[in-house]
Amino acid sequence: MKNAILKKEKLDDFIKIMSKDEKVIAPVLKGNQSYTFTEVKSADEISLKYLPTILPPKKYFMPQHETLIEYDKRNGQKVHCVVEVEDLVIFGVHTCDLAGIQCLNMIFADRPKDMNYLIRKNRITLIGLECNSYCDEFASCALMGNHIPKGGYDLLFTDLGNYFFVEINTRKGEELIEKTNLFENADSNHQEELNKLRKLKESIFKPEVDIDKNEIPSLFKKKFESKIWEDIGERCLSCGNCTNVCPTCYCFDVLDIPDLNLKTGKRVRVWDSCQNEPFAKISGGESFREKRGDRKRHRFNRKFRYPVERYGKFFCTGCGRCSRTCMAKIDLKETIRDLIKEGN
Amino acid sequence: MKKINLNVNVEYLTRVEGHGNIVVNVKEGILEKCELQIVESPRFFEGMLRGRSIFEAQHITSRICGICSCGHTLASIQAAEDALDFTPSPQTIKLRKLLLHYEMLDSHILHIYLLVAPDLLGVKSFVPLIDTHGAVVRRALRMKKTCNDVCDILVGRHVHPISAIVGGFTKLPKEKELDEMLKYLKELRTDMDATIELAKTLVFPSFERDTEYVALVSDDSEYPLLSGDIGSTDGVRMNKKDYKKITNEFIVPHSSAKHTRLSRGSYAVGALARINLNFNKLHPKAKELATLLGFNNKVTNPYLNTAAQLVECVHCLEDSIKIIEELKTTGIDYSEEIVVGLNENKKIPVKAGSGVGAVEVPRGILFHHYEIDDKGIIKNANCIIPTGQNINNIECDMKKLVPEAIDKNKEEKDITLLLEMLVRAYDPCISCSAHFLDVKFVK
Amino acid sequence: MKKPKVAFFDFACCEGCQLQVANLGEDLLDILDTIDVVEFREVMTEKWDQGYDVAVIEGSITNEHAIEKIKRIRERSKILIAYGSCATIGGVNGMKNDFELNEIEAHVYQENAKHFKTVPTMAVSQVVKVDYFVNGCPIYPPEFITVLKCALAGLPYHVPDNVVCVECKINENICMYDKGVTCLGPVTKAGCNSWCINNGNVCYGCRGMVSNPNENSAKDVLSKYNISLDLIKNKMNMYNKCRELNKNEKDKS
Amino acid sequence: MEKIHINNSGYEIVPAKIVSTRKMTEQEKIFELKLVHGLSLDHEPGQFVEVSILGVGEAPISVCSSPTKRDSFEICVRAVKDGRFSNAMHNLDIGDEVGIRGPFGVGFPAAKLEGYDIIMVAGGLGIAPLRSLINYIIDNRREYGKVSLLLGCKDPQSMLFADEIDLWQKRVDINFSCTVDRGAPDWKGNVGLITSLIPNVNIDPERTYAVVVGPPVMYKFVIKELLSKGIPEHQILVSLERHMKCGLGKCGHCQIHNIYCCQDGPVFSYNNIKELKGAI
Ligand SMILES: Cc1cc2nc3c(=O)[nH]c(=O)nc-3n(C[C@H](O)[C@H](O)[C@H](O)COP(=O)(O)OP(=O)(O)OC[C@H]3O[C@@H](n4cnc5c(N)ncnc54)[C@H](O)[C@@H]3O)c2cc1C
Ligand code: SF4
Ligand code: SF4
Ligand code: SF4
Repeated sequence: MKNAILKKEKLDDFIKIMSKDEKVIAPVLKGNQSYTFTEVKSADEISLKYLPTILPPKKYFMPQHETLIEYDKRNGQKVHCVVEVEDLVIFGVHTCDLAGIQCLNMIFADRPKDMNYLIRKNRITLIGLECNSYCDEFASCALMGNHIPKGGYDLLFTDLGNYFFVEINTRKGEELIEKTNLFENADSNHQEELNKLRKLKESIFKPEVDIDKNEIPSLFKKKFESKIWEDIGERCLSCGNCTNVCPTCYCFDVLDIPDLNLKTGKRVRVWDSCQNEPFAKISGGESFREKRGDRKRHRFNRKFRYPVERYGKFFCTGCGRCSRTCMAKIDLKETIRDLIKEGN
Repeated sequence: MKKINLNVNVEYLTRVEGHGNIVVNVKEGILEKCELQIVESPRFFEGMLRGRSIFEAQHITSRICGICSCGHTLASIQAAEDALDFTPSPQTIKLRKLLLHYEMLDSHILHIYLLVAPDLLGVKSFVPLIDTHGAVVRRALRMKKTCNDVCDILVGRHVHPISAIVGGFTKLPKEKELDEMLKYLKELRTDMDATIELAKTLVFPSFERDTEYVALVSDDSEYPLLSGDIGSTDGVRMNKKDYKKITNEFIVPHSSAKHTRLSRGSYAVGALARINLNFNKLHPKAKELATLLGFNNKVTNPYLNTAAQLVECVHCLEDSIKIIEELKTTGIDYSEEIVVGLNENKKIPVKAGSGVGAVEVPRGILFHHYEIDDKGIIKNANCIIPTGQNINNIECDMKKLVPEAIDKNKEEKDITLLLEMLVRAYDPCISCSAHFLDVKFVK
Repeated sequence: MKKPKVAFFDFACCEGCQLQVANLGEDLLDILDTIDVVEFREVMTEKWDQGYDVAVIEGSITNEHAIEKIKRIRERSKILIAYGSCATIGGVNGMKNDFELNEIEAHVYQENAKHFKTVPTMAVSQVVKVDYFVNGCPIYPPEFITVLKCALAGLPYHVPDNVVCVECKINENICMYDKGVTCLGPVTKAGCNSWCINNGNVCYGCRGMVSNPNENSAKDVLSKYNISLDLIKNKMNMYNKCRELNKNEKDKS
Repeated sequence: MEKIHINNSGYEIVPAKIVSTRKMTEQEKIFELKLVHGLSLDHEPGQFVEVSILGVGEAPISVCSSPTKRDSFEICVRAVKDGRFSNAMHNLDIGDEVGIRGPFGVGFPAAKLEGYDIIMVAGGLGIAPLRSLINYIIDNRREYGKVSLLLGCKDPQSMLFADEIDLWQKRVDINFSCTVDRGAPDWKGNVGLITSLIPNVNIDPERTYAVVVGPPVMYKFVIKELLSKGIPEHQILVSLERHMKCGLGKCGHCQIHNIYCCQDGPVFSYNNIKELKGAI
């Protein structure tokens, strides 16, 4: 594996060269300490230091609204399955969000495969950006082990003052470097500086909740009937903000949208949320998670227990978005701490 | 007048905004009754505004009328800012002018094409025109859509604009959006030219009645729409704060709208009044058209209000393009974006006061007037809308028109149509006019 | 196939919703391809004296005359669609119900107050059965088209019972509460694509409240953000006052 | 945005023609469907298909015919109040086309049941998925031990497959009993809860598989009764209904704890789900 460096003043050229051929997406300040991934044309639009964006980059992997089939029944049923794709380079993805994408990869590659996701995924180039320090107090990336890079990118940028250390992880990433011709080879000094940063990070990033990560699933199992879920249910507004902003929430709804002639149209999928009341309701009217607390508990378990049991993987990346966005101030770390504290 | 009997009874006049009836009775050649009755259900806006924050007034009064919701919004904001002694920034004023132009364009196009044109082409609505004049209908809808689209970009939507509030705008158009609006407007020019060509072929009924025309006037060279004093063709000039003296309302039993008069029995507001007073300030392209249509002298045929609207369309389109081009060169200052309910209160200290807004909306001058306490809560509200000011004038027109038509041997159905067309020419906005009073159904 | 006969009617309202329909632009022609509009007073003089396949109603019911008229329309119509806040939930007209009828009549009408009688503002469904609802002040055109398609295809349409926040987040807006101002998004029915927040304003609740809002928590949230309860109650009443008529009904029975 | 066509998407549908329909009650109608090109559905009893009406949507529906019948299959659809798909389905007729995805999920392990006594308990619409098993067993009757069928429904009018039930009732090789919640003047059978039928069945617990399908409320009571008879937990099979959208184990609607009802179910043995709170 080869490493490279990019002088900071060349970042703008890098972005500009890439954006000639493809859409380049990067974190941009939207106001009020809120950032979004959006198309950029130059480096000065990008926020290199940013809080996790309002929506994670999952919106490019499974769009909020996506066409699955187009149909025409004027003459028998004609159906085309379609995928809407676009070549994209996403620059500046934090390691927590890279981990989120890896979770989605696993879900959609699990059989039966979701071709819409997989095809789209292959058209996206991912350039990660390491966090040198905490973004804010909501993060729990160290608890989940996502403060350090663990793959999931084509290139990984680490900010080392006046240059970026660039880890080349894939052939695709290497091609990008060759194409733009702006990078230099990393030497041992550079590597040394990187090691120093990683060492420093060890002292900055500490598991945010005092629990062995591997104990978390059994904690949630034990606490299934805890009163804490009721309390949370009292406070929850069921606004679905926590699921929409979560990089690993992937639930969706499928609907038909006919054209006005009622003969042609399309079938689409749109984001859905397990926090919405009708989400688990069946036609007889029975709702399997009628209470807000039940739904909240379900979400937590879907991050910290069920996927561990099923796929051996935590579905929380520690990005902190759910706590940051919650109007009722339901806090993920607080909740885990409360569960620990509650005793048996 | 010939000694004949005539009974015109148009219940629920169509292709106007709101509900109104026309009742004309002629017995043995004597005009016994000649009324435009307003039968809209009352909605009590002035009553409901009491106790609400001055910062909500524009949101609520916008709902008086969907067609002129931008106008109500702007008049309401102006009155609120007047009461709070707040002076909006030049950028804000520019954008508000743009919004008013958009509304003027949209409303006039709707009126010319969908409400008036069917009469002139001898059909009941635009629907039959889809088959006979498909290209014209498509053009009309396309033009309306464009007005809508630019409104969407500027303020979120045309009906009940979202981002225009007291103090400024909650969202300012991005550079890309300025370009987009400019593109749409420039494309609109082609359709506008075609509209002018069409208008030249239309024949309006001939009828003359000299009246007093009232509109905003000013000393500068700009065609006054968003600000100015109140002026009239009879030489009146007053500050907007004195609007009550001018509108001089009186109540007639058959109508929910208060009637008005100034120097004589009645006065008219609207496009015709504005051009009669401010012809010289029109954009050169609009002035050229106006001259062609004979507006360089005072025009006294109310049916020509529709033609005056067309002239204003040209003016608003050209002036909008000019404004956007100016904004593009100066650039937009995004720090002026207002957070609703937060820095509007910080930027604008609240105090007790009274304020008047006077804005030229498509149908004429619109007044909003609020009195607020030291917490910014509305104690009293008053809105005087253009149609309310015009109704008396319309009735005076009708009283002259009916005997003349009878003498010309017109049949009842022709007279009915002439009357309907007369009322429609004023583009009355009845849901606006009826925020005050209701009368029993005359039946 | 015979095109369904569709009629548009308006009661106490600003007629903004029919304008939204007129504003659909050339889409309108596509709609006119599939339906036969037989009455639409604002833009048409034509009248129709038979039954309607679909009646589209705008505006709230505010007097006896309107009650009679809407009942007659209902009898003549196979399907009845209420559109706009005035028709679906009472809307701004409901603010009248905040006052004593006599008092507000006298305030606005003065000596003429006795000339007429009004009744407390009601949504259409508080008088007759409504088959489809298109909420919003004004209606959100794409939703109107969706409902129209459902009505024509004979399919049910459910107004989303999720809150506006769901759409607001999907649109990646900065939450108004983060800006420190109150927003009715967390208790208001989605379906408008978070129109107002997309444009920098707050949600005013024009689509009505969700069927099961967490009102206690909403109050909690407000107190956390130091926003007075009266303020928000006042805000909720702007569109949702007529809800109370249902409550009173329940109390009576 | 570029749009590419793919042919290996999980959302591909296969057209099927309605070849016959049968109205069974006020609410339920049976549709016999034939896939195009003579394709066979090749399902297992208890599996379901996603049925599409383009422009309306999709719904998971159990296949209610036995796999032994290969050239067509049947579904039984209940029109629910304000239901989008189900009412549209009822408006379709012979010759109309629908779209099919599937079969999906884990059905009843018919082969594994061979050599055992079978007790089948169906409530309401639960008879639909069960019917495919019943008919499969009847077609392979020799391979099974004693077969009992216990049926419950609201009232005699809402009895599904009444004609077939008549036939089953007459068979000597099936022990059949039936009860209704509310009787009718001409009803001569049992009135009462379905659990009341279980004590009458002669059960050899170790040699018996119980299969239970019905509305959510039914399971708890029936299972309790069966357990009290000594049937081992892993020999009690249930079929669960959940809200489903994709049928592919992705959309999240049907998730119960760590399992996806559409892929891991809908048929489960009781021991596998009894720990999952809320599953039953
Ligand atoms: C594995 C499995 C097998 C099944 N097998 C069968 C079978 O064999 N036969 C059968 O008939 N059914 C079966 N079902 C049920 C079936 O899939 C459908 O749920 C049923 O047909 C109703 O679909 P629908 O589209 O008509 O109803 P929906 O439109 O989904 O409506 C269902 C109910 O929910 C209400 N509702 C829906 N959306 C909303 C909303 N947004 N807001 C408020 N209320 C709403 C409706 O008013 C209605 O009462 C099965 C389900 C599963 C999971
Ligand atoms: S659960 Fe919360 S902290 Fe964890 S990944 Fe999702 S949004 Fe981030
Ligand atoms: S701005 Fe309003 S609608 Fe949007 S998330 Fe915040 S509270 Fe919800
Ligand atoms: S954001 Fe709120 S007020 Fe605005 S349209 Fe939607 S529901 Fe209505």
